[in-house]
Amino acid sequence: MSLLAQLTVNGLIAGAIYALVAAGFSLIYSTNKFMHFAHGISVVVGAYILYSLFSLIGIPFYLACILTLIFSSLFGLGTYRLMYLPLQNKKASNVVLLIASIGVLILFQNVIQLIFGPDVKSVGYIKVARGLNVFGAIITPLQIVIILISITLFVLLYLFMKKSKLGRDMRAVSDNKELASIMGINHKRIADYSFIIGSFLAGVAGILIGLEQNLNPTMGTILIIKGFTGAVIGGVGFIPGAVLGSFLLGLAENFSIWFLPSGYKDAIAFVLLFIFLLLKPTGLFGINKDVKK
Amino acid sequence: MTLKIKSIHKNFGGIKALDKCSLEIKKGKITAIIGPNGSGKTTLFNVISNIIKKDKGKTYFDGKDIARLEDFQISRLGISRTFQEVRLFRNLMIKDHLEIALSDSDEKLMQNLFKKKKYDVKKIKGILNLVGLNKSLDTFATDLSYGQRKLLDLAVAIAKPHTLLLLDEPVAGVNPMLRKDIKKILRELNKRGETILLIEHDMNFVMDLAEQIFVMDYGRIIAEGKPKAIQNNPKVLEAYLGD
Amino acid sequence: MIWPYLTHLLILIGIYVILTVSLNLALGYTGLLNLGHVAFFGIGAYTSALLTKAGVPFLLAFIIAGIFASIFGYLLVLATRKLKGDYLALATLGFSFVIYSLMLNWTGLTRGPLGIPGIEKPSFFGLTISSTYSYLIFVAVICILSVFVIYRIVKSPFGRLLEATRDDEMGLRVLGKNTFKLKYKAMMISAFFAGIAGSLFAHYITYIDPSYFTIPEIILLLSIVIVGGIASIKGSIVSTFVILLIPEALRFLALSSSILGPARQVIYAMILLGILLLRPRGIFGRVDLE
Amino acid sequence: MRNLIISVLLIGIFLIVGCVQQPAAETTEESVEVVEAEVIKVGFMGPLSGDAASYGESIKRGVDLAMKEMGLDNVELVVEDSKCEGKEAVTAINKLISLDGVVAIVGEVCSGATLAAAPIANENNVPMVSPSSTSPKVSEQGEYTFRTVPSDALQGDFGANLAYDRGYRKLAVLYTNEEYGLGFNNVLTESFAALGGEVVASETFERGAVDIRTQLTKTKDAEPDVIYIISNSPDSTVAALQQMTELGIEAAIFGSEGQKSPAILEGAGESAEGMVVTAVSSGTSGFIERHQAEYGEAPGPFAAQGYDAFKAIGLAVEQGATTGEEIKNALFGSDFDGASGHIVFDENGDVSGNYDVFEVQNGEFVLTS
Repeated sequence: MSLLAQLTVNGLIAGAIYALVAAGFSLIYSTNKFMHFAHGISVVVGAYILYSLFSLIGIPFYLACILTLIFSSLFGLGTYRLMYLPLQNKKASNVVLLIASIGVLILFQNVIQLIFGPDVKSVGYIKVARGLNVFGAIITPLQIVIILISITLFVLLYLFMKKSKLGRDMRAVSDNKELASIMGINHKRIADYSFIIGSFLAGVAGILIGLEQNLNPTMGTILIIKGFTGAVIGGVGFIPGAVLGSFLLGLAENFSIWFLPSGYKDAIAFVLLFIFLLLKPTGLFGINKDVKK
Repeated sequence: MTLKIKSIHKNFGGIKALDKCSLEIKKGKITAIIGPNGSGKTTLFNVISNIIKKDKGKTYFDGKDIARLEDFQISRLGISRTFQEVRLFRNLMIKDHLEIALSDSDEKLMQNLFKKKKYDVKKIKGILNLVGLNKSLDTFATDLSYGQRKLLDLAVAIAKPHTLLLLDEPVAGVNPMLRKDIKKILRELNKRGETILLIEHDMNFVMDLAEQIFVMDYGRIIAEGKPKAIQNNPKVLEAYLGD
Repeated sequence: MIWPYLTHLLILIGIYVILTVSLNLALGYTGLLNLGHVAFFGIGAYTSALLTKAGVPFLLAFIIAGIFASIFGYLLVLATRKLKGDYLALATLGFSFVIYSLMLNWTGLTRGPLGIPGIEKPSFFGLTISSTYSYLIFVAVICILSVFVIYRIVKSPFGRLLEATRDDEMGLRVLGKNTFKLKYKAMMISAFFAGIAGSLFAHYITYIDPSYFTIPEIILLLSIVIVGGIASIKGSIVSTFVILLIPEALRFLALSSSILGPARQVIYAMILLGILLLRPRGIFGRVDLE
Repeated sequence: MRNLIISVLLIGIFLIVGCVQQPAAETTEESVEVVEAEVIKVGFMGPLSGDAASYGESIKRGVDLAMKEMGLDNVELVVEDSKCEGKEAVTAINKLISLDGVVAIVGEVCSGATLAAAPIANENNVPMVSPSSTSPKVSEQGEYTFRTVPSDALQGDFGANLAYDRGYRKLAVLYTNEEYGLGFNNVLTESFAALGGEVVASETFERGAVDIRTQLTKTKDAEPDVIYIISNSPDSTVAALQQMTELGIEAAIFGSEGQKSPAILEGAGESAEGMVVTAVSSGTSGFIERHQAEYGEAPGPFAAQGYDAFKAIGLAVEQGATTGEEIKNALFGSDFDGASGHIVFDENGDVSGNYDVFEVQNGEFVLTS
C-alpha cells in the first residue's frame, strides 16, 4: 500500500463528495447572489427519500433514484418559492436570506429526526467490502463511480454554462439582474431553473452520499460547510470551479493531516478558505467582480 | 494650485484606457475635458484621485508627486471630486452629508465620544442656497429626485475644503432648466476664484463655460485650446462624428 | 421559586445583549459583515479563565480579556482590508473556525476538548460575587455601561462616519476620511465588548470548552442582530430577549419526551422564519445594507 | 432619545429583579418546600436532539423502566433536553431546580455537560446522578455529584490490560476529539505503555465526522495489531468500521462501551464482526429480558446505568428522604443489586468498575467473560 497513492485517493474521494454538494450550491449562489445554506438539507432530504423509497417501501433502486431526483428538485424549488421569493419581494438583504436559509436547514434537520429518529440508517444497496487495489491505493467501486460522476459533472456544468441558452441567461442574470431583464430574460424564471437544477444536483449528491456513507439527520451541516468552502476556493463566479475547488480542499485536508495531528483536519479547510479569500478572493477561477472596494 | 499630469498610461486587459496623457490645469480657470463615451475621461479622474493605480506616468499637485498617496490623502490635499453616477450615503440625511464634508477630523474617537452630533447650520444653509437646493435638512438622500441628488452631490463637493474641484459630468441626465442653473453656479464659484476641472460630453454646455478645453479620444488627448479653436478643429469633429 | 431560574436567564440575556449590541456596532453601523464575533467572545472567555487560574486578580484579567480580543479585532480588519460584502463574511467565518481549532487542538494552553473547569467566581475590592443574584447585578451594571458607551459612540460624529462607511465607503474616502482607521477602530471596540462578555460568561458558567464558541453560537448571534434590525441598538436588545426566551417558553410545552428535542427545534425554526417573513428588515430595522 | 429610554428601561429590570428578590428569596424558600412535600419531583437531563440523541433516548428508556417497576406514586419525572452541551445543561438544571423544584436529577449524559452543571447542583444541594459521564474529572465535582458508571480511569486501565493479556503489543487508538474521547485515550495509552506495550498511533476525529480514511491510513501505516475505538458519536464509529473494511485493515478491533449500541451494529453490518467491546455491564439477564419485554429491543448504551441511577434515587425516596440533602445522604448509604451490577457509591460518588467483555458475533453483542 503506497502511502502517497492512498492519500491522493482519500483526497479525491473526499473532494468528489464535497464537489457533488458544491456544484449545486455554486450554481444557486452565482445566479441568486446569496448563500443557500439549506442546500445541505436538500442533499439529506434526497438521501432520506432514497432510503424510504428503496429500503423501506422496496421500490426498485433505479426507479427510486429517479423519484428521489424529482423530489429533491421540487424541495429546492419549494424552498425558493415559499421562503426566499417572498423575502426578496420585500427587499430583504442577502444577510437576511442567509439567516432564512439556516432556519430552513435547522427546520428540516429536525423534521427528519422526528420522522426517522436520530439513529444511523443505511441504504444497504451496496455491501461494504474490501476495496480494489488501484496503483497501490485501495478504493471501492462506488468511490470510483463518485469520482467519475464528479468529473463529468465538471464537464457538464462547463458546457451548460458556456453553451446552453439557459446557462448563458443564468450568467447574464448573475452578472447584472436589471440589464438581463431589460434584454427580455425573466430573472424569476431563471432563478426557478437555478433552484431546480441546483437541487437536482443535491439529489444526485444525496443518492451517492447515501450509498457511500450512512444517513443521519445532522450530516447536512457538515456537508454544506465543506461544500461551500470548496465552492469559494474554486471561485464562486465560475460554477465548474466549485468542483475543482472541492477536489483541492479534499486533497489539502488529507495531505495536511498526514504531518499535522488529525485534530486539525477541519481547521485546515478553514485556514485554506481564509488564505484563499485574502490572496485570491475570487477563488482560483472566479471573475474579479465586486470583490474589492 | 497647479495640477500637472505627465504621459499617463493605463490599460485594462488589451484596451488602452489612457495612452500618453498629459495636461496642466491653471489656477482660477474653468477647464473642461470633452470626448466621446469611453475615451478615458473618467479613468483619468480616477487615476488623479488614485482610485485606480496608473501603469506609467507622473501626477503632480502643487508640485508634489501624489502618485503614491492613498485616495483619502489626495483628497485631504484639497482635491474635491464627484463621480459619474451620483454617490450619496443611502441612510443619511442632507445635513449629515454636508456636516461630514465640512469637518476634517471626526475620526478621533475619544474626543468625540461624548459630543452630540453638531451641525453648522449656517454654513450648511449657505451652501445649499448656493446650489439652489431648498429641502429640509432632515430629508434622507434616498427621498430626493435625480436632479436634487445631483445638486446635493455638488453641494457636498463644494462643502469639502478644497482648492480644486473635479466634476465628472455634472449635468448628465439633467433637464435643460436645471442645466442652466448649474452653469450659473459654476460661473459663480469661478468668480469666487475656484479652479474647476469638469468632464462633459455635451459640447455646447462646455463651449461658453470653459476657458481651456482638452479633447480626448481612445485614451489620448487629441486637441487642446480655447473653445473657439476647438470648435472648428477637424480632428475634434472627426472624433465626435465618427469617421 | 421562579426567581433563581429567571435570574439565570437574565444573566445570560445580559451577556448576550453586550454581545449583540457590540456585533451591531460592527455589522449594522459600520457595514462589516462579521461572522467572527464569536471568536472574540471565545478569546475573552479563555483569556480571563486562564489568567485567573494563573493567579491574576479578576478585574485585571477582565480588562485584559477585552484588550486581547480587540487586538485580534484589529488583526482581522488588517487581514481582510481588501474584502467586502459576502467575501468579508466568508473570511471572518474562516477566522472564527481557525480560532475554534486552536482552542480545540492547542491542548498545552487550553487543555483542548477537556476544557477549563472550576473557573473561580469574580472577586474584587474584597467582595466576592458568589450568589447568582449578586452576579446578576454585576452583569446588569456592566451591560448598562456597555450599551451606554456603544450608544454614545453611535450617536457621536464618529458614529456618523461609521454609518457613512457602511453606506458608501468610496464616497467617504473621497471626502478625505481614512475609512480603514474608522473600520479597525469600530472592530476593536466591538471586539473589546465581546471579550469582556466572554469573561463574564466564563466566570458565571465556571466551565468552558471549545464547543461553546462554534457554529450554533455564530448563527444565534447573527439571527438576534438580523431579527432585531441592523443598526438599531434597541432592536438588538429586544431581539436578544425574544430569541433567548422562545426556547425557554417551549420548555413548558407539554410534549412527550420522545419527540421533545426535535419538536422544540422545529417550532424555534418556524418562529425565526415567521419573524423574518413578517419583518425582513428586522423588528426595528430601518437600514438596508447594500 | 426615545431609543435610549426604552433600552435603559429594558435593562433596568435586571436591577430590580436582582435587588428586590434577594432578601425576599431567603424567607420564602422554606415555606414553599413544605407545601410540595407530597409530590417529589426528579429531573432527567440528557440529549434528546442532536447527534448524541440516541444515547439520551436509550438511557431514558432505562429510567422509565425503573420508574415503572418501582411504582412510586409520589415521584414525578421532569424531562429536559440539554443536547449534551454545557450551556444548555446549565440552563436546564437551573430550570429544573428552581422552577420545577426537583430534589434529585438523573443526568447529564455527556461528561462536558455534567461538568458545567455540577457546580449548580452542589450550590443548590441537589444530588445529580449521571448514568454515562465517565470522564475522570467528574469525581472531583463535590459531594452532590454521583454516577452509576465507572470513571474512565478504571475502564481505560481495564481495556489496556484486556488487550495486553490477549497478546497484542502494538496499540493504535482512534478517539473523538472531545472530553470523553481524550480522557479515555490518555488513561488507555498510559496503562498500555506501563504494561510494556507500544502505542503506535493515536488518531482523533471530530464528533459526527464520517470521513476517517486518512486517520485510518495513518493507523494502517503504523501496523498496529489492535485498534481501540473510543467514540460517543455512533455515526462516526460506523463510518470508521466500514472504512476499515474498505482499506483492508487486518488488526483486531476493540471498542469502549460507547460502541456497544444496536445502531452501530445495524449501521456497520459485517464490518463490526469480531469487534471486542469493553463495556460497563449492560445489565443482568433479568434486566435485559424485562427491557426486551417492555420495549421489544435489547437495552441500548447506558440503559442499565440509567435504570440504576433512578433506582438509587427511588430507594432514597422510599426510605423517606424528601429534600436534596436527605437524598444525597441516603445515596451515600445505597447498597443494592442494580441492573448494571452492585451499586455502592464511594466518597466521590463513583461506583467500582466491573466490566463485561462482549464480542460481536454474527450481528449481536455476545458476552464472552
